[in-house]
Amino acid sequence: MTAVIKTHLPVFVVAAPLFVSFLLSPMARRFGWVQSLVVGVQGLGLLLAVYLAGMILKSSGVPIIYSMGGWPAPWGIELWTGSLGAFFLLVVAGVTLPISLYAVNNLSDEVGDATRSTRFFVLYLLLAGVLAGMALTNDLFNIFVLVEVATISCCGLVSARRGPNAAKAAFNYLILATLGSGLILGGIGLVYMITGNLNMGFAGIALNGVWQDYPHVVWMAMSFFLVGFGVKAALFPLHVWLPDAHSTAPTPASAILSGLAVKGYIICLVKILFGVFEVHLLDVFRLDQILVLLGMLAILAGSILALAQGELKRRLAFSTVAQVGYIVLGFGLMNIKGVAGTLFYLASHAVIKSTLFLAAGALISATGKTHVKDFAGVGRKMPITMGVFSIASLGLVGIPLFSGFVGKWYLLLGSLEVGNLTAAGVIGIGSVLCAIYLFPIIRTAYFEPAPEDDWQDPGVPQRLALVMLGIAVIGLGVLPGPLLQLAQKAAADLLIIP
Amino acid sequence: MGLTLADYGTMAMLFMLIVASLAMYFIRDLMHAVIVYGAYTLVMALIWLQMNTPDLAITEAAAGIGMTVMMMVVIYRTSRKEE
Amino acid sequence: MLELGMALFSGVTGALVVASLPKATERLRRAVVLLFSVTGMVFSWRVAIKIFNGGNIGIIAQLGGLTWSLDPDPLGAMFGLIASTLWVFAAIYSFGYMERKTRPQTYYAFFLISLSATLGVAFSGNLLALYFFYELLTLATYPLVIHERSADAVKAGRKYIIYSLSGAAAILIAIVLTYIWSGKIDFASGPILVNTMRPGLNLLLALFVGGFGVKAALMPLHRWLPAAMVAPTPISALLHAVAVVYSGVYGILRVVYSVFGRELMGTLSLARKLPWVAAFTILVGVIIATQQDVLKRRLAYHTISQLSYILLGAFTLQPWGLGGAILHMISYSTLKVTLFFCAGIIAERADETAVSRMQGVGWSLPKTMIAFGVASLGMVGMLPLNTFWSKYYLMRGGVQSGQWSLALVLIGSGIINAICFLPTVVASFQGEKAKSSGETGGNTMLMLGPTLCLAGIALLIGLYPGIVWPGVEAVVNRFF
Amino acid sequence: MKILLGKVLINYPYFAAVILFAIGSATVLTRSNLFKKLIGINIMESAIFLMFIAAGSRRDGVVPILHMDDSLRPYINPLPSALMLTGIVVSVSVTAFALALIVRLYRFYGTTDAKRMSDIRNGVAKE
Repeated sequence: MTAVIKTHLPVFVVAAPLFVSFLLSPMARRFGWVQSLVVGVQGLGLLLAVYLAGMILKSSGVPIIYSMGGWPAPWGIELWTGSLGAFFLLVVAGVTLPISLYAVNNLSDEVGDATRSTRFFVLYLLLAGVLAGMALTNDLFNIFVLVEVATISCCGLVSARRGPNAAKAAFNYLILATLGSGLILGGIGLVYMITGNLNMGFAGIALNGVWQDYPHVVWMAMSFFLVGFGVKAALFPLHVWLPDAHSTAPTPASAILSGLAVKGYIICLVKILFGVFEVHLLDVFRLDQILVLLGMLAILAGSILALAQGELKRRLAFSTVAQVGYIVLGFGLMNIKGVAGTLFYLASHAVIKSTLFLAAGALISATGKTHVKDFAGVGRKMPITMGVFSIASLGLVGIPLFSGFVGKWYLLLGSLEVGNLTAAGVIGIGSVLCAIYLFPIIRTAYFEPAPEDDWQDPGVPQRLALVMLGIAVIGLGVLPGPLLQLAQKAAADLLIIP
Repeated sequence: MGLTLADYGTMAMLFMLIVASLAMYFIRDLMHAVIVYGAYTLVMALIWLQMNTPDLAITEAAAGIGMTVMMMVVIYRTSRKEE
Repeated sequence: MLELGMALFSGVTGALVVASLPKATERLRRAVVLLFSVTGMVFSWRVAIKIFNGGNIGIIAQLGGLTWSLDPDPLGAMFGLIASTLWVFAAIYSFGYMERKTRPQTYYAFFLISLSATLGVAFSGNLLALYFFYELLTLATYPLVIHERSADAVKAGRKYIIYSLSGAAAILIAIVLTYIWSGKIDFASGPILVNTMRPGLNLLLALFVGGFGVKAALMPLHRWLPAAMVAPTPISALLHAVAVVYSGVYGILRVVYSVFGRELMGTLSLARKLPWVAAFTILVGVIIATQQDVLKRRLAYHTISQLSYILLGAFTLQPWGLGGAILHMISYSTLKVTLFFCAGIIAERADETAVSRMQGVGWSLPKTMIAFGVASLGMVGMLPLNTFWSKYYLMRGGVQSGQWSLALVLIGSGIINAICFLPTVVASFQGEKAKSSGETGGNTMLMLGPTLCLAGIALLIGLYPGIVWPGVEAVVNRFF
Repeated sequence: MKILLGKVLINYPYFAAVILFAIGSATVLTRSNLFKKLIGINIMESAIFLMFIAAGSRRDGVVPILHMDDSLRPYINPLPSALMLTGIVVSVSVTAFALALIVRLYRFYGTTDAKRMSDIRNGVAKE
């Protein structure tokens, strides 16, 4: 029995949230059940993800391959739990659990009554399941389907709030994201045309033999993927939808959108780039340099735009644009330290940005204010919220012993190892800009006199979620051990270094 | 291999698609544009048939009609003119 | 081991205690602050004595996948000793100064955290630990800079944080480069880059010196320092004349002697230009200082100039130069803190901050102005005071390195220093007795005591330079 | 030149797909009416389907259904059509969702034009 469960573990991790999400709708009347079911599924997911990651680490990266329906690879669809998959699965599970905990009993003022909140949870679980699927899938067309489902559930989450702004943001996002999916599908089509395979491993092998006959097609496919996923992951010039969408969404939705959804698309892009085209083709087509360049642009532009924002959530949203730049830059470095660093940075940013958004949401709903200058004295009245916010800010800036530093350290190692001093400089400037746009919030919160209003920390589940995430920010910085190891393993696998 | 008569038929239909899409770009009356869209999906379905994928043709026809009707209903309930 | 831990953590522990005390207990709070500053001082003295006698104390920790080590050598021990000793004086002075100021709890908490951060910088045994404590020092001193909460203070704080973090970013990049090129980052086993001959070393040196130069107020990276003078006076005295700026200076000394090593430095083209950057800062800083009318701003520019004395000594790469630099670190800090303390008393008691309106202040605040006069003479480099010796060794260092003109720069700077301060002292004893609340009563003794004490120490070291010589010798022997 | 023209002619579905894709994305990006954007998205997607199907079809192939008589004749690749079926379904759901959003936006703004909406939001008076 246990053996059966063990073999079906990967598909269970993906399918469980999806399955449960469809169960939720009829249960809307018993909203308490809905909530406990959601948290329970997420908790189970975290346990399984830890178990899978442990298995991968113990076997030092031997992948667990699961063929759907028992059909072997070129014909059937595979779930490939490699080091990268296990890594991202762990990140997804680790971040979705606190976010769903935060959402418990807290949606009524942002989303509405039990029915609407249940719908929110349906979409939320759908997104969580799809992200897990993105971590494990090894099939190009599956990626398209997952990306589409993710897009629609993201749009649903963005539009979950009443009011025109949410609908407008969701529509803009939908249009641009569908444009992106179109490009992705086009890219998949081009790869399929020249390789005849949709399984990424087989497509990669086939492409290796034939790419010299179709250099233009390969080039086109690469740029389709880059632009398509770039739109969805809000890579700098294509980020226009992100600030509106992430700042108008309800708090838990902003957290998962900024913290995880964006990274899901990046992981898909990386899987395709490194899994299908593989390192030497990326080298031939100079994609590494393009990625580094795009990353640097995103860091600078995102940070400067974030500086210009007065609204707290918009500032955080633009900060995501900048952080996506770090991640893309790291993948462009194409050495083991850079890629491992960027994977770790991805994980730490997932934790940090969800923390920031959750804390910001708590601040906004407690004070009813949105501008960064309005939070004078909050630090004393809401010590937990603001404390966690400060920890996360320090982490994002990259103060040593916070999780952001480990990622930045390896990013710097990677970029200087390839002799790219400019990239290192931009990473440094990015941290300084990050401090400039985050520290004033902390300063007003702690060092300015508070008004007389009665502001309070949010309820118990919300506090628990915030504290969990805050501990994770510090914990990853002090003891990154296993996660860093997994990231290094994943980097070695991506770069095909034994 | 040269082009057969069937190819010329497909070409003509593709040309119709292009004309239809251009028309949708330019027509100001949304209801008219959506009607053109209905025609577009119909031609698309015929092309799928021509390309030996009848399953797709059936789906496209059904989905196209469905979408056209949905759009018509929504346009009827909102605003008809493009500004 | 124990000494190191006690010295390092006394500040943070004290800060936690202060933060958890109820707001009204001012006396108890002072007792706690004093207790923990003294603990910090005592244990850093013990560390220093052990190190100067050739002992070895080290802690290594594996955190965040990286190695952090605390392993003071004579240079670090010397810095820790200077800083922690002055901390006690500043603490006592603060008790007087903060009497009528608001938010003492925040002030003392961050005051004590800064002590820990400074000692961490001093005792760090590898570049990563140095970087960590350097960042921590920036963050811990930021609330002190903006303590007044005025618009000016916030602006100054913003400037301070931007400058410092930019410098830190440059340092981080430089550390990573060092690590990639040499594979190690700890100071204990001789200069890190000693066998690394490659292009780009000049760039690395520029990154390091630029990064630490921000805190060391090397021109043109000095702009934050005059702005930061909006902080309370004990903070200006302690942090912006000694602890924070010395952490930058100390970083540069480390880079020159522990990262590059003097042999390698001798071969770099940039290293030959650095003494001139320092000389430029010395002269321009003090010239700008003479133009300032606000006393604290004058002192700030004067700090900028004096810090480069130390750097100049270090950049000569000669034993005499380094000895002079260390000696100047000791003697300058005592005198400068005295000057700042006097400025604080003048501002507090006579309500006067402008140099041009000092007439008669000397009659109403005689002890203060005498201390001020003594410190001014010291800044010029007059004989009975300790700076005479440090300047003497600095000049010898300059001559030893074959650059006579550096010695001339020091002489010239001494003359401008005289123009900068002595007329003020003379003017304060002219004319009518100025209006003031006098030197007696209330909190005055708490402020005047440390001031006179420090002036006395400066005089003592000037008369018997032998008492600090073992420490200086230990540092010089470490590197030569 | 003639060879090139021949290549273009023989691969005509791809070129039609590219043209349709261009028109579709132009509609999305330049028309400010939300319905037009939606139609543009659909045109674009169908262009990609066209490309996929063209890649799978062959000139002399038959429908991949098992016949007793002529099972030796080559049949077209059934995989793309199966995949594009999914694609069509996805595009239908996207359209439905977008229409729901349009209805909601119309309720607030009284228009379906993106430019007018942002004008209203920014407080610019109606003409």
